[in-house]
Formats: sequence, structure tokens, C-alpha cells
Amino acid sequence: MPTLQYVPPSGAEFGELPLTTEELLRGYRATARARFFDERAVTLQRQGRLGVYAPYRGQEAAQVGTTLALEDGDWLVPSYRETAAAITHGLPLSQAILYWRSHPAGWRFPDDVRMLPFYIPIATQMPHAVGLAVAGRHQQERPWVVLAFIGDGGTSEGDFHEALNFAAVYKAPVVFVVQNNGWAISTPTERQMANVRIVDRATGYGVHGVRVDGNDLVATWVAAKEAVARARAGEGPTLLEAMTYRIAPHTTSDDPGRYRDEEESKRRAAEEPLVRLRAALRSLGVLTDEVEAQVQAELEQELKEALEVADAAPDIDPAEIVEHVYAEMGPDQRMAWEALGGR
Amino acid sequence: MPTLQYVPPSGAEFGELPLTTEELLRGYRATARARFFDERAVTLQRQGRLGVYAPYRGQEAAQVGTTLALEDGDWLVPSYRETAAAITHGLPLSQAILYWRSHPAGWRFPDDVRMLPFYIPIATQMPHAVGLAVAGRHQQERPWVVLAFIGDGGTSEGDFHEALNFAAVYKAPVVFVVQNNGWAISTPTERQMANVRIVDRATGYGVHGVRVDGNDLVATWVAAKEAVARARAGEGPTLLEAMTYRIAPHTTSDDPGRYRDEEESKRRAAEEPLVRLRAALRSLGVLTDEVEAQVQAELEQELKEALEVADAAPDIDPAEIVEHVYAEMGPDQRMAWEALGGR
Amino acid sequence: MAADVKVSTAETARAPITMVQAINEAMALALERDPRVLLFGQDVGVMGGVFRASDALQQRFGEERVFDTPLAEAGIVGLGIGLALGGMRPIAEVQFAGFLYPALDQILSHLGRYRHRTRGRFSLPMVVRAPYGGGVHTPEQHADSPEAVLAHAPGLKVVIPSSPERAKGLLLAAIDDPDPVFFLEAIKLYRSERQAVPAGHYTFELGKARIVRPGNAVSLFCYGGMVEVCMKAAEVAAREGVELEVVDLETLAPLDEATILDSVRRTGRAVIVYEAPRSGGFGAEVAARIAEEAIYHLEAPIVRVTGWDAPYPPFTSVEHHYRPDAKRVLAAVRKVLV
Amino acid sequence: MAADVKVSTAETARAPITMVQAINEAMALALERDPRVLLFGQDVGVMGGVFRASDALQQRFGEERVFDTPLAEAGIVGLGIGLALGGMRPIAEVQFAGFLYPALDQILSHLGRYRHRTRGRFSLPMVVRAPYGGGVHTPEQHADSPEAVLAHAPGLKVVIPSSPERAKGLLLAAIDDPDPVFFLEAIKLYRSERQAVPAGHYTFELGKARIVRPGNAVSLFCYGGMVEVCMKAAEVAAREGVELEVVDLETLAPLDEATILDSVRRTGRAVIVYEAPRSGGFGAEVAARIAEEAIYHLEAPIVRVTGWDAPYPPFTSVEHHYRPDAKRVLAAVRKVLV
Ligand SMILES: Cc1ncc(C[n+]2csc(CCOP(=O)(O)OP(=O)(O)O)c2C)c(N)n1
Ligand SMILES: Cc1ncc(C[n+]2csc(CCOP(=O)(O)OP(=O)(O)O)c2C)c(N)n1
Ligand SMILES: [Mg+2]
Ligand SMILES: [Mg+2]
Repeated sequence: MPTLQYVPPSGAEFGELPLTTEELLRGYRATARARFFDERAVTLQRQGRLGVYAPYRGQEAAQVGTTLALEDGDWLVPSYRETAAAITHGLPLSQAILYWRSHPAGWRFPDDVRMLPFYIPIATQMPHAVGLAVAGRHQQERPWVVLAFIGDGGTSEGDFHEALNFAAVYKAPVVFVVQNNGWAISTPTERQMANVRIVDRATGYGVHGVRVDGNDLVATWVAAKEAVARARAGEGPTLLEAMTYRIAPHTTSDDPGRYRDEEESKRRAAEEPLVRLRAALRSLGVLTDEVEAQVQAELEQELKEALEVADAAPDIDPAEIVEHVYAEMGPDQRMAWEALGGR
Repeated sequence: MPTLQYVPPSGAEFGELPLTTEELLRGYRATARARFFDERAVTLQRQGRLGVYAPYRGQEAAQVGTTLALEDGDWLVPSYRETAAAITHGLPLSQAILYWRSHPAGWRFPDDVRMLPFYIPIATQMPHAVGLAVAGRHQQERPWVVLAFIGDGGTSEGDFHEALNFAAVYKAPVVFVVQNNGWAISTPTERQMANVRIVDRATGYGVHGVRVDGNDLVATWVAAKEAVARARAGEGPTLLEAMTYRIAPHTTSDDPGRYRDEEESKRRAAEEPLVRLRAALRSLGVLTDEVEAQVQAELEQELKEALEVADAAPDIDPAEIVEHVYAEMGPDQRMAWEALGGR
Repeated sequence: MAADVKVSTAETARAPITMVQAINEAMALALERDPRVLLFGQDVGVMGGVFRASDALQQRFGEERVFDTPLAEAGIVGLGIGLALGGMRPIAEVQFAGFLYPALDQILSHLGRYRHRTRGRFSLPMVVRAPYGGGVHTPEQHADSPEAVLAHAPGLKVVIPSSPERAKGLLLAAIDDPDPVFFLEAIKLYRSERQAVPAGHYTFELGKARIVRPGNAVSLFCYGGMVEVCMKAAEVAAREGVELEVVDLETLAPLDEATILDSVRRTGRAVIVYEAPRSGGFGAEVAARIAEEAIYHLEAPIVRVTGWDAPYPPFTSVEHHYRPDAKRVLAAVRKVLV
Repeated sequence: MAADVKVSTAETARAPITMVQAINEAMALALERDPRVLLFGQDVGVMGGVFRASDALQQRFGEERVFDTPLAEAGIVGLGIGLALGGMRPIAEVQFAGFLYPALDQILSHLGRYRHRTRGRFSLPMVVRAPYGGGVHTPEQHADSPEAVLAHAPGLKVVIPSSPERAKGLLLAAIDDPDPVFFLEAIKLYRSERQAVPAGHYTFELGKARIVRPGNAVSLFCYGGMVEVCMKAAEVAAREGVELEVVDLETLAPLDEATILDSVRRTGRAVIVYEAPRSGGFGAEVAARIAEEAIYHLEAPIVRVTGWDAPYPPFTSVEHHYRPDAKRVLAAVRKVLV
């Protein structure tokens, strides 16, 4: 099966797009917003106004397009890399900022944002996504669908495998998105696995597999829509491999120069999703200077307000360290809490 | 790809067999010996002369045929089910008996039998097989090949997945045999996985995959020979799915009547490997009453001697419990050892 | 057997049942009371579990609520976490406690941390049941006692019952609890004793140790399969006029330090009994707390009677030399009474 | 950096190096001395490890001996076990100690048991290195201290160095050891201190605790990242004329009980310091042994200064409230000195 692509890297010479103008604009806005946040986050980190941060430059279409396919009541299950998916799914920017500032409030996502927390231990989110999907079926006629993200490196963990198998056995309404961005820190996909077509794993499990150009927002969105529809209809899970590239360092603490040829990276960066989306939408006349400027202004405003909210977060009370261990504080936590000045 | 089969269940109407007469006889002997040991082991267990035992009735061809493909210096990596493979590979019957008697001497396999111990925690042997295979390459021009066994149920564990991927990445000279015997205790393969063709997993990893009729000794042997040759030649690992059936209970403590239709089991038992091999070899004139009688007599004698050896094993010294924790006994073990009357 | 259990809130006189039957009863009640309760694990469905703890429950509650899983413990615990996140109340069975190990990443990275790392947004009201411990000639690696590993992980509760009655009430409490609870069931006790157990739903409070036999000479701290061992030792000692106090910890985490300290302050002597390997066993925590909070009341060393620092021996004919017995407990008692 | 290390058995005057450099030196020496030594883990090859512990080693020893693995910890430890079974001497790096959890089945079911379950036929001369502990603002779940879990598993050795010089000698000893050794490296110490470290190959005996500062008032038992904290406390106390004895356990398993007891018999007072969560932490074992073997020498409660019973906080600005510091150690000292 060929890799699904609607808009080539050039952003030109493409056929009819299976999205409405409204959708295309919505997709542009969300992608531009994701890019904007990432760029500002990196700057904020350099200024010491964020902690260590995991940038996602180049992966916006893979995250935004798939997340846009979710409907009300659906769940997002992200790894640490999915800030773009998270803010697309409704996580307020202020919340993302507080998270990357390591502020406890950053970990407390609002109740109405149906997403699990960012996951640090690789692949461990995968079985949770399956359970969450099965849980929906127990409670609703029309089940919620779960969209779970993992990286190419993450596919090597046992949890990836166990979750794929469980999902298939229980026909869980879940869509697994593998963002194949070429790297797991310094390890290229070719050293991570012998067959770099991750989508080829799907058949073995009896799971539907799709490979898309992960830098083509139209492709990621359309493929995810189909996968979500399948899941909702009870046709089981999909493994969606989104081919993309980690243009940025692994995190703001990483120096890719130690392990990869940054010339090659620059070349790959040319395939990035925003340039091509913008070119395509401009050629369609959907996007104009005016719209771009308006979007930009809105984003500046949104971020300004988000920073104000984040900056207003109260100082961290050390006693919070031992709160939320149990629903009701245990005697050992209470002892600690008092030692930490809790009142 | 179709399932490799040379001799159909009837044991009749088959084409030319790619094995020499000598090999066919050797295969018969080994299969008959495996069957003989299993039958006697079950009897011994009933008499209280063995502990809990994991029978392998019906799986003889899957174990014996693949193991016969190994050459001098090659390694066997078994689960608890592989007593047939073990005794084919050179484990003395007395040793097998002591193992199933839970005697410490049963765990100490002779140095010249190149096999790892029986594995209890499902699938954990898989990455060891990979490491062992890679180790050979570091030490010899002509690497040893590792033959590792796992069950259909075992494929669900993360270790199965991680090992397959590692093996592929390092092109390890290892052959993984999945004995798909239809059951993991009470769980049928259909509830274990959505796609019951386990061999379909191979491609995803970039591993060579072969499915054989696991009750056809000729097929298992020939397929394993090829896989071993590939491994030896540096062409990488093979996943060999041997289709067979667990005729017997999971262990001698299990009652399959609680979870499966034993009529169906009886039907499946008709496909078992020894009947068919015997019929085929008789039709070829390779096997005669005389040979059968001679083999039987030899087996009786071998078992008699093995039981004598096993029965002569010394009483277990309780202090052995704390021996072999470290190469040199640590102070905590010494304290225990003395408390246990060690001298 | 479970299929015949009359569910009633009245406590009627009933035939004595085993601990595994009591566990079955508890799960049947929970499944009946709350549609969010699900039960799953390897072979728990059609077969009713290798120890028959879930016998007949799939027949009664259907395949959607009581079901087999693939053979993958991380998947099982991970599935349960996801179910809990989605509003269910999962009960996962892991076939033997030694097979919890493949799930330890899910357990240590998530099960105990989820509430903390989401600052209270998500709780995981999940129970993980697993048979543990030795004494019944199980095969190799089927007799582990990994409670110390679990009790060291913040956010987990660890409960170990010592009788049919306690098992039922504690399991029902565990299922009701808003936090993840490990429920370790001593294989040795599954069928060793029958007890008349109250019918219907009842709970015992988690987080409380329990004096199962009062005494004044020495406090014996134990749990699960070691309680009967300590009770036996106490009976023997009583014949010689020495009254041992047997304290069943029941919940290892959160630990009921108050009851422990209170007992030892009265007796002045402590013996701690567990069958896990000695070094780093959970009993060390009990000793450490006594040594920190009640040392001035101690009239003797704190002595531990434990499994040795070796894997549980698969050599069935000598396994009783590994697992503490009344004789070894009494030897320790004599040591602290000199 | 490693590539420049002169390998020589003579101890020449050399520029001070960090602990991570000392570890790099040790591995370079081991790789050079013994062709059976292999080094692998996530990102250890081209990149030289996230902390650069294996910097330049792949360039020097080739891709067959120093190599990257896929992202799978059970696979890494399992691969190492297989390599050891096949006659190699593997050194596996796990990127952070909190990511040992996916490998715990391999570790608890096999690494510590192989010799025992094959009755001595197979030994596993393998080293698993992992950075552990907090204090440097690592991301969430990157600051765990799981030593208690490992030290409770029979057959494993657990070594935790506290300085560049010790790290090099202990790691070389661990690589030479016939048994599996966990080598936990305090992230906080990787670059905090430079020390002139002997050139060439040298080893320190495993299984020995070490008095790093003699004293008579109180024994402070600690290891790894807590040694510098206790040393700081001892300096402060010394200014007030109170001489604390700082005992660096170095090897948690097998534990050097003799040195611990000897110290506490002299001082009569014990404070135990570790950064893991308090309940069930390895220090409880130290307390239990003292309470069993040296209680009559104790003049005060045994006090623990530990991480709290909560996950290590990812809230970097307050993590120092979780991890024990000299102030908390001194408060405990005052408590046992009253
Ligand atoms: C279990 C575990 N092992 C190791 C790590 C350290 N680690 C963090 S990110 C990463 C690479 C992940 O690569 P990939 O899955 O491709 O995701 P990407 O970073 O490319 O988004 C590693 C090894 C971890 N977080 N968890
Ligand atoms: C990690 C682990 N989980 C559970 C078990 C209990 N158990 C023993 S055998 C078995 C079924 C194995 O099925 P399969 O892999 O198909 O092998 P078979 O028994 O059919 O040979 C189970 C669940 C175990 N030994 N190890
Ligand atoms: Mg990646
Ligand atoms: Mg099977």
C-alpha cells in the first residue's frame, strides 16, 4: 500500500482535496497555532521562562491533522512530544506553559479537556489507551474513540506490542498514531528496527494499517477521520504511521550535532508541513495575506493572555509534594506534609 | 504462503521426501522416544514418582524435527513444555526425571548439553536466545545457531516482541519456533490474538517467516534445517510457526474438561505426528515391525537405567537452598546455610 | 461454589467456606452491586481462574464483564488502568505474584502515581489480585512474595488477608477504595481453612492492623500466610504460660504504625515474620519504625524470622526449610525472652 | 575525555576528573583488557550516552563492542543475559533508573536467579549501569531511586559509588565480578566534583562499607548522592565539636553488616539517610539489622532521613524539599543526641 498523500512537499500540483474550505482554514489555523506555540516555547525556554521542553517542529501536521479528526467526547492520549495535539484538543496554552514550567498546576488538566497527561515512560500509554477505549463501550451506545500517540522508538517497547494485540482482541475503538520522525534521541529508525515500515506490523495483529505522509495535513486528517469512523463503527483499531521528521533537537537539552548530520536534517526540514499547507491554500485562494495576518494577531494575543495566566500561578507550596498520593492523606504523608509546613 | 507439509495426516499419498532413509529412521527413533518418555512420565506422575509435569503429547514433531536441525555446538532454549526437544538435544532422561521430581540435581544440566534451563516465566527466554546468538558471533567464525521455543500464548508477552525486533536489528543467528498448539492453559488462540496466523508477525520485524504443519516431522525438520542454514549464513533470524495441538492437559494438575470440548480435542488428536510418521515410513518400507520392536526395547532399557540413576540421587540437603546464590557465598547466605545445617 | 451463593445483606448461618470461595463471593457481590466492576485476567473467564477464584462468574455476569485476557501482564495491568481512567472499577487477576514482574513498569510508573501526577484529577480505583507465597509445592517461580516491592511504591495500597472472613471483607473494601489496591492472596490459605463467613456485603477498613491474639510477652508481627504460623506458635507458647500477641498487619501500605507501636510498647518485645527473602523484606520497615518510635520500650532485640536470602526453592521436598514455621518463630521468641 | 585517557597501570599525577569521566575511563579500560566486554544501551554508541558516560568509546572499540540498542529495556537486560550465557561480559546502560522498571521481569525472574536455578552451571557476569536520584531538575520520572527493589532480589549485587575515584575502582570490580551487579550512579554526582583518580586498572572490593569520616557521636549511614550530604552535615557538626561518623555503604547487596554494627557499637547512635521514598526503603534494612544485632549498644532511636512517601516531585523548584539535605540530617542528629 502506498503512502497516503494529497499535497506534495511543493504545495503545488495536487488534485482535489477531500476537505471543505472551512476545514482547510480550520486546519491552517490549528497548524499555524501549533507552529507558533512551538517557536515561542523554544524562545521562552532560552529565556529561562520554560524548563526543559520537547519541541515538535515539523510534526505539526502529524499531530494536528489526526487530532482534528476527534469529535466531542473523544479522548487524546499523548506522549511528552504531543503539545501540538494537546493544544489542538483544547488544552489551554497557559496550561501547557505551566506544565513545561514544572509547576504542579501544569499537571492538573481541566476536567473538560478529555486527554490523559503527557507520558514520559515510553510506550506505557498504549495499554491505557486500549482500556480507556473499552471503557467507553461499557458506558455509551456510541463509544468514544481514543487517539493515542507514540514515536518510532516507542514501537520497540513490549507495551506497544501488548497494546496492539489487546486492542485487536477486544476490537477496541482506538487509533494508534505512530509519528515516525526518524529518530529516537540519537538512534535513527534504521538502527531501531530492521523493517522501517512500521505499518507492516499491523497485519500481524489483525489491525488495520495505514501509512500517511505525516507532513501533509490533508492526508493526516483524512486518514484519521477514516480510522476514527472505523473505530466508532466497531470495526476495530487502526495503526496509523505518519511519516515525518524531527527537525528540532530531541529536547532543548539535546545537541543533535553530536549524532546526526545537520545538513541532512536541513534538507529534510524542507518537507515540513506548514510551508506546504500555506502554499497549497494560497494556490486555492483559501488563504490570503489578510487571513494570515489576522491569525498571527490572534495567536499573539492568545499567548500574551496565556502567559499572564501562567505568570499569575501561585508560588509552589512544598507541602504539595506529598498531596494527592492517596485520595485521603495517609499517616505517612501527613507526617511529611506537616514537616513540609502544610496547613 | 501456504503451510509447509510433506506428509498429510493420513500418512499416505505424499510425494518425495527431502530426507535420507537414515534421517527418516533417525527422525522416527527420536519421535518415538519422545512419545515414549511423555507417556511414561505421565504414568510416573500418577504413581507419585514425578511431580507436576507438563506433557507434550502431539507436539513431538514440532519439537523433535526442529531440534534435529541443530548441529554440534548449537544451542537449545526451551520453555517448560520442551522436554522432547531437550532429550532430543542430548539431555539424559535421568536428568529430565530429576527435574520433574524437583530435585536440585535436575536443574544442573551437564556442561556438554548446550541448552539453557527450562523457562517458567513465559517468553522471558526470547531475549536470552538473541543474546546467546549474538555472543556466538563474537567468538567463532562459524557462529552457533540458537533454537528458541515459545508457545502461542507466549507471543502475547512484550518479551516476544522485543526479542524479535532485537534479533532482526542484529541479524542474530537464531530460529524462533512458535508451537501453536491452540491453547494457553484454557485460552484458545482465537482469544489470544485477532489474527491467528502468528507467522504474519514476521514481516513487520523484517524477520523471515515460515509456517509448517507442526505434526509433520518431515516438514518441521526440513523447515528448521533451512532456517538454521540461513541463520548460520548470516541471513538473520526466522520465525517458524509450527501448527500443532495440545492433546494433553496443560499440566498434570490441569483438567481441560473445565474449559474445552474434549470431543473436539479427540478429533484433533487424530492429526498427531507419530501415527502419521509411522504410516509413512511403513509405506516407504523404511520402518518394519522389527525396527519398531527394537526401538521399543531400547527405550525400555534406557528408561530403566535412567530411573535407576534418578532414584540413586542423594537426599536433598536443605542447605542447598541457599547455595549458588552468588559465586562466593555472601554473609547472609552463610548465616542461612549454617542455620540449615550446612557443613 | 460461587454460582450458588445467595446474595443477601442479612448475616445468616451458612456453611463454612474456604478463602478462595470467600474471594469468589466478594467478587460476585461487587459485580452485582456495581455495573462498573469488571473482572479479567488469564484464564479467569471460562475456566474460572487457575485457583477457581472466579469460578462461574463469567457464566453469571457475561463475557463483557468477566473475561480472559491475552498472556501479557503489563497489558493486563495497563488495560485496567485505562478502564479505571474511563470510569470503570477493574479487578485484574495476575495468575501468580511472581508474574507481576512483567507489569512492574505499569505498576511503579503509573498505578501508584496517576493521582499524584494529575494532581488529583484522575484516580485509579483498581484492584490487582495475585496469589503469592509458598508452602504448597507449586512449580518453580510460582511461590514468590513480592509485597516489599509494592509497598515501597507511593500511592499503592497493599492488602494481604489471612482468613476467609477477612478476605471477603477486605476485598470488598479494596474494590470500593478510590485508590489502587494490591490484594495478595496466600496460596497456602486458599483452601487450608473453612470459616463461616457473613453473607452479603460487608467491609473491613483498610489501613488497620489487627490484634488477632492478645498477649503480653512478645509481639509477633505477621501477615497473610504467616498469621497461621504465628498463631500456632502462640498456642504452643501459651501451653508454657507465655502469652504472645499476634498482630496481623493486613494492610502493609499505608501501614498502621500506631497499632504496631502500641503493641510493642505493651510487650516490649518484637518478632517480625515474613516468608519473602530476608534482606529488604517488608518486615524491615516494621523493625525500622519500632526502632525509631518505640526503642525506649524495647527490652530485647527485634528479631526477624523470614525466608532466606535465596530464591524460593523449587525443591519441593525441602521448601518447608525456607518458609518460616512455628518452630522457627518459637526459637525467635525464646531469643527475645532471655 | 575518554578518547584521551592514557591507559597505564602506573599511578601518575593527573588532572582531576568528574565521576562520569571516571566511569568512562573504567569502561575504556575494561573494553581494552578483555575482548569479552561489550557495552550497549540506548544512545550509548554514536552519541556516547545521554550523560556521555560512553563518550568516544564506540569510535575506539567499534560498533560490534559498543552499540546502540532499540528502545526496550527488557530487551536490553535480556540481551545482556543471553550474551553473558554465551560467554561475554556485558555492560548494559539503562538510560535512567526509573526506566529499569520495564526490565524488572528479566531482572527479578532471571538476572538474580540464573546461578541458583542452574545450580551453578551458568553465571551471569553482567553489569547494569543506570543513573539514579534527584537534585538536578531532571524531567518527571527521571529521578527515581529504586535500589531497594534490586537489593531485595537474591543473587543481585547492588553497588552505588559516591566519588570519581570510587566509581572507577568499583565499576572495574563490578565488571570483573562473576555475578550480576547493578551499578547505580547518582546523577547529582556525575559532574559535581572533580577528583584526581589513579590511572590504569584498579579495583575496590565489593561488599564492603567504608568509613569516609570517622567520628564518635553518631553513625550516619548513607550511599551514593547522600554521602556528600552527610559529609556536609558532619562538617557543620564538627564546627560545634560533634564528630559524626559517615559510613558509605557502597554495596547494598550483599550488605556489609559487620562494618555497620561495628560503627554503631562505637557511637551508640544511628541516622540512616536515603533519598528514595521512606517506607520500605533500603535504609529500613539497615535499621532492622542494627535493631536485631546491636540494640544493647543503642543510646537513642534509629532515625531515618529520607525522601517522603510520595513520588519524586517533578516540580523542580521544590524538589530540594523532597531530597534530604544537610539541614534535615543535622535535625536528625540533634534528635538522637538528646
Ligand atoms: C521507558 C523509557 N526508556 C527510555 C526513556 C528515555 N527516552 C525519552 S525519549 C526517548 C526516545 C523516544 O523516541 P521516539 O519514541 O521515537 O519518540 P520521539 O522522541 O521521536 O518523539 C528515550 C529513549 C524513557 N523516557 N522511557
Ligand atoms: C509471565 C507468566 N505469566 C503466566 C504464567 C502462567 N502460565 C504458565 S503456562 C501458561 C500458558 C502458556 O501458553 P503457551 O505459551 O501457548 O504455551 P503452552 O502451555 O501451550 O505450551 C501460563 C499462562 C507464566 N508461567 N508466566
Ligand atoms: Mg522518534
Ligand atoms: Mg499454547
